[in-house]
Amino acid sequence: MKNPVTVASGTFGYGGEYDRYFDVARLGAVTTKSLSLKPRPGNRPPRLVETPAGMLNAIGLQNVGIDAYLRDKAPFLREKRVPIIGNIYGATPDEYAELARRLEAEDAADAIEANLSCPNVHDAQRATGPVLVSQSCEAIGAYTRAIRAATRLPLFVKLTPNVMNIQEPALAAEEAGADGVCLINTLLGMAIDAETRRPKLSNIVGGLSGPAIRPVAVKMVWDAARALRIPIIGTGGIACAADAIEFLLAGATAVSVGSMSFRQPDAAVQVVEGIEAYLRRHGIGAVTELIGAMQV
Amino acid sequence: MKNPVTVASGTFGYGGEYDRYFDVARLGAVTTKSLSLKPRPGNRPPRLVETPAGMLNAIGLQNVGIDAYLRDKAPFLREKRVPIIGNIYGATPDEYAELARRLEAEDAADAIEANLSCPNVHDAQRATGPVLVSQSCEAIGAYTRAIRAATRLPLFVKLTPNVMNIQEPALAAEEAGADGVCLINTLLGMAIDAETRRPKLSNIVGGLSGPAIRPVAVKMVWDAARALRIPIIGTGGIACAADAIEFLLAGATAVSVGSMSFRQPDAAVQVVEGIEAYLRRHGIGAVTELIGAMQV
Amino acid sequence: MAERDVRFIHEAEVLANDAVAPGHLRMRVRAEEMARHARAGQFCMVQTARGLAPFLRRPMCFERILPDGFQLLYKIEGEGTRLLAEMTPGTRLSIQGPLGNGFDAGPDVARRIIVAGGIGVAPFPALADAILAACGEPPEVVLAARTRDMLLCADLFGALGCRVHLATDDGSAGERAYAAQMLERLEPGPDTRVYACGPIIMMKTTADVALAAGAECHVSLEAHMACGDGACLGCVVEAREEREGERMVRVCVDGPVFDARIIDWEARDHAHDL
Amino acid sequence: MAERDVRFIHEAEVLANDAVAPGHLRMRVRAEEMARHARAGQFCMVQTARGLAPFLRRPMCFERILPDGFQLLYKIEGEGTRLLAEMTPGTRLSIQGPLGNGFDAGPDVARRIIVAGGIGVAPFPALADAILAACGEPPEVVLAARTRDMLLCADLFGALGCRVHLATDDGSAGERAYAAQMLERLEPGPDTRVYACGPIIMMKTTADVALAAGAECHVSLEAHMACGDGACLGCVVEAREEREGERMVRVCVDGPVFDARIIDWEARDHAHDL
Ligand SMILES: Cc1cc2nc3c(=O)[nH]c(=O)nc-3n(C[C@H](O)[C@H](O)[C@H](O)COP(=O)(O)OP(=O)(O)OC[C@H]3O[C@@H](n4cnc5c(N)ncnc54)[C@H](O)[C@@H]3O)c2cc1C
Ligand SMILES: Cc1cc2nc3c(=O)[nH]c(=O)nc-3n(C[C@H](O)[C@H](O)[C@H](O)COP(=O)(O)OP(=O)(O)OC[C@H]3O[C@@H](n4cnc5c(N)ncnc54)[C@H](O)[C@@H]3O)c2cc1C
Ligand SMILES: Cc1cc2nc3c(=O)[nH]c(=O)nc-3n(C[C@H](O)[C@H](O)[C@H](O)COP(=O)(O)O)c2cc1C
Ligand SMILES: Cc1cc2nc3c(=O)[nH]c(=O)nc-3n(C[C@H](O)[C@H](O)[C@H](O)COP(=O)(O)O)c2cc1C
Ligand code: FES
Ligand code: FES
Repeated sequence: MKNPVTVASGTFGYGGEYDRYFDVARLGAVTTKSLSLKPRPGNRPPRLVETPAGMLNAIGLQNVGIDAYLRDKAPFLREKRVPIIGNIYGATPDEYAELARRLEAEDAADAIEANLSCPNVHDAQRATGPVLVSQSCEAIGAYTRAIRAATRLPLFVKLTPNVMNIQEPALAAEEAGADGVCLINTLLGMAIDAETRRPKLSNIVGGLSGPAIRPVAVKMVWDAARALRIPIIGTGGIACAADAIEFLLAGATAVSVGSMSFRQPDAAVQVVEGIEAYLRRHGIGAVTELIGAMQV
Repeated sequence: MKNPVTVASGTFGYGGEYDRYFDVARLGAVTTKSLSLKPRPGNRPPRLVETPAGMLNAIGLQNVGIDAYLRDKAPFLREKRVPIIGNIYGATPDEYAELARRLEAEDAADAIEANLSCPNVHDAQRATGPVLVSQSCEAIGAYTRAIRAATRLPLFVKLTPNVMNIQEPALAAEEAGADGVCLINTLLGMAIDAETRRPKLSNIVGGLSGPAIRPVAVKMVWDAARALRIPIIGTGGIACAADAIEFLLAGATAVSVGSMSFRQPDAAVQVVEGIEAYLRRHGIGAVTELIGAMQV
Repeated sequence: MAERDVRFIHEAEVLANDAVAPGHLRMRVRAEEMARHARAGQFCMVQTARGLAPFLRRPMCFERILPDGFQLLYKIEGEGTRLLAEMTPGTRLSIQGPLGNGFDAGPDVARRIIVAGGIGVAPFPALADAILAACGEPPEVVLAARTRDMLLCADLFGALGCRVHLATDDGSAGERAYAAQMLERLEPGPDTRVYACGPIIMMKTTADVALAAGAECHVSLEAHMACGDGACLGCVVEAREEREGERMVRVCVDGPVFDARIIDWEARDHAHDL
Repeated sequence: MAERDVRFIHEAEVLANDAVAPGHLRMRVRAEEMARHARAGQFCMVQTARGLAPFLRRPMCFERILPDGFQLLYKIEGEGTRLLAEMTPGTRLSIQGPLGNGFDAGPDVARRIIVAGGIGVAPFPALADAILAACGEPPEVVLAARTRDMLLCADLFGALGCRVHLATDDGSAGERAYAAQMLERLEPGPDTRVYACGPIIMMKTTADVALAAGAECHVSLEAHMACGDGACLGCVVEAREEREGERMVRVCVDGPVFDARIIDWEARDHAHDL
């Protein structure tokens, strides 16, 4: 990666959507929407609702499926020569392994990000226990090992913030052979319309993202960084370069810009440029000098 | 309570601070800042930082102590004839019990709210495991039973959202004899100044509050309401009557207005009036009809 | 519904922003480059606050495409539109677009009828302009609203030479009738294209009348949007059948204008009302 | 530092908002009732956005208290003040106040010297007005800033008849000296009251000079604030000693004006810079 900035899975489509606003090759990498073996229709609408300085989504991992990705989407990114982080979602460890294998075999990703933390695909209405894979260290271990065995590509595991102590799932991923973790996926949340007295999302529960959650994400990255030896991709509410630098200082090696791209389609490239300007202004030679450099 | 609206501990001082803006007797109850046996100086400044649609605080439970409260603060609220929810904080179950006993003995509270969830008093910088009392069901049980044995006042236990499944601590409180739970205290978070590369709070870590966290709080109330028989005071990001109604529909019996009072000092009374207007507009006879009335 | 691939983010200037009916305003913004590339039926996403709340942009279609920008017509619905309504001339407004497919204004049919319900009229002055330019004659217009006050743009259509048929639910102006009933009386035929925008039930009934008569019916839909660009998959509506393996269509890029036949109106009814 | 107990939340109207130096603006707002109750050295909390971000109000002292409102003088620092700077006349601005204790402008001392550093000058025109009214003569003024451009309000003090001593760090206007050095040259004595506001280091050194000369020194401090009303305990600074069992004093209600002797300046240095 020529710079430490990518985009968060699901907030940037398959890359082409935003190439109308800026040259996506200026990003360190493009992270794809979660890909599954078969196309997924996703949840019924309404799937999104705005919240203060953020949003809830319950897309439900609608995606074109791995075949259509390989056929229709990957060539564009390859032509752009921008590194691809292929984000994958499966119902079982085998499905994940198969997805990783295909991405590697067809040279359609430079790294794998395993989404073990989507809040919108389980029957999240009723469930309250450890329903997400990444709410169980054992499950993280099993899934990570399966994917690890299937690919030599760098493997990042994406974790949920809905745990008591983020160090535990992060260590579980590290121990099972992940090359890094991505923190954080969305926080579980919901919203109810006072007038109709119905949930605002058809799925009732959704995932909270956007600047609103940034302080939570920074804390989790800082916690994880003190326990891990592997790198962290920091994600959650990044709106500008200063926010991205906050994650680097907390211990992230790279960052991804998520929901902010909706508000400002060129947000990610503005972060790239803002970090460059910051390094110049502070006379810092390499962005790596910022990683974990918060002065306590 | 003549209406289901109170204020969140620590955001309304001891009540008198806001009586210059509106008659605090119009509230269902006033909840005090957390009281401890001895006065506490709190953390060193800076203690607050603004975040998108919210704020982080690390006050560290600065308070005048129970003696000064009984002498200087309670008489004002008693004269106002507004019900008092005495929020208490201690280092041990015994301290909590003693605080509850004194509040009852001196008739300086109509209900007790035990703050088992303040993120700002432990050495939260280093800690990541179950450091808050309400991150451990056993500790919740022990503390709750101690306070329960010390007072006949209604007892509410205030819980942290930093758990994987809020039903567990909520049930632990119920089983130990609590009359209700208060959900939620602040979410753990932090912020770093990109320019100085130092944490923005002297305590490094703080608690995130304000509208930003409302979707998380509503989800937790909804989860807890499906497990509990005792009432819930819903708290977290309430800015207006529609937000309060959201919590009632999710299953809260009462609500408290917190950080929004900082932005809009009369926010709590506006919520009282807004709920009344809503009931009239919808021809609803009693606010209790709204509790848990979300239509799935 | 041709391909579009230019996009702009303009810091546009608000030139005017005035009430046109209770709770309804018309805003004029300067945004030259975007205007040069915009078509009737497309829309833009406007930022309603410079701070981060409201967080998402709001979709607004072009009421009229002007040489130097746009006219927007909007209804105060919630916080975002309330903030828009407070903007004074000179304010800078970030707008993103042009987005969406737009209307087919071509002369390939003999007769064109616009059917607008309430604020659903917003995209139609631009369409009337486009039809006049493309076909040399103005469309017919059915303008329906709850009350007389809410009949917007009638004079504007009149000035273009359109035959305008007014209807109100309470009979306070024009006929006491629903939009679909009015359309029925105009006797659309196989060589007619009906353009409809308004409340879901009004679009559905209008489509029923049009399709029963063998006419085409193009509807402009609404949905909550985050990106406006096809990336978030938040704005989908359910289609009657799968197209290329997908049953969900995105209002922002596959629409907002759809052939009424592909929409699963029953699913729309079940989905929460917008 | 008398007791104050009236508070207002006004939807004030912005009457003017103009640049006075690079990155500095002066805003005039109409807020009649609040102005009638306000005193020099008090402040208000202004809402910088109608949406929920920025969430907290921003503290701003009264540069001048007018019959129908206030003049505010401010520096663009971050997002909130940037949004303030974008406000055009006619904008409604929610302001809350008057807050804080205010300056003691009384005639109980023989000589009064204002020492202002940079934007720290903001509360002093109102103080000069109050001193002139209470004592019949204007205060002396030391006005220090980094460069000539940043010497604000000099004409204003001049018009009140103040003797104004200018100093800049770079010598681009007045003396090339620091505020405390300028004060030293004015030889304050035991019957002098010095009022200081500016960067921490400037207030500390000014206080050192004043106190060494036996003069009183009143400083106006800044702190991040949430409530402005003594409720949140967010704005505390450390005092040298406990007062009534508490070592923390709240800038919003115990200040913003403090006797320099009670402040623990070392702790202020350790606290992160504002
Ligand atoms: C393609 C398109 C074109 C539109 N053109 C116009 C127009 O020209 N004039 C006009 O008055 N309105 C138009 N609308 C509807 C307009 O976008 C909503 O009224 C507006 O977003 C409401 O925002 P709010 O903050 O005032 O309301 P709130 O209810 O506070 O909004 C909360 C959230 O719900 C969303 N939302 C609420 N109502 C709608 C809706 N009907 N459609 C989509 N999202 C909604 C908002 O975008 C926001 O994310 C259009 C919608 C779409 C999809
Ligand atoms: C009693 C008092 C009176 C003041 N009077 C004036 C005045 O008349 N003119 C003027 O230009 N400035 C004044 N200030 C400072 C002014 O409040 C800050 O510059 C302003 O809050 C910065 O907000 P921002 O959003 O632009 O900056 P940001 O840095 O984006 O603000 C982020 C957060 O930090 C807080 N903050 C940042 N800097 C300060 C600061 N120096 N003091 C307090 N909080 C800060 C903000 O309130 C906000 O919560 C005063 C401060 C206090 C406490
Ligand atoms: C609309 C939407 C769709 C998302 N889809 C995915 C997804 O498919 N896979 C995934 O791993 N994360 C998904 N996420 C989570 C984001 O990648 C990111 O972790 C989260 O939004 C927090 O970052 P942000 O606050 O910057 O948006 C999605 C988020 C949003 C808002
Ligand atoms: C400045 C501040 C101080 C607080 N102090 C306390 C406290 O002393 N005891 C307590 O139980 N909760 C305390 N809280 C938490 C609030 O009571 C409330 O649970 C939390 O802020 C969420 O509500 P809100 O989003 O409406 O502010 C404090 C919150 C803030 C912002
Ligand atoms: S609004 Fe994002 S896909 Fe349509
Ligand atoms: S700002 Fe809240 S106590 Fe001072």
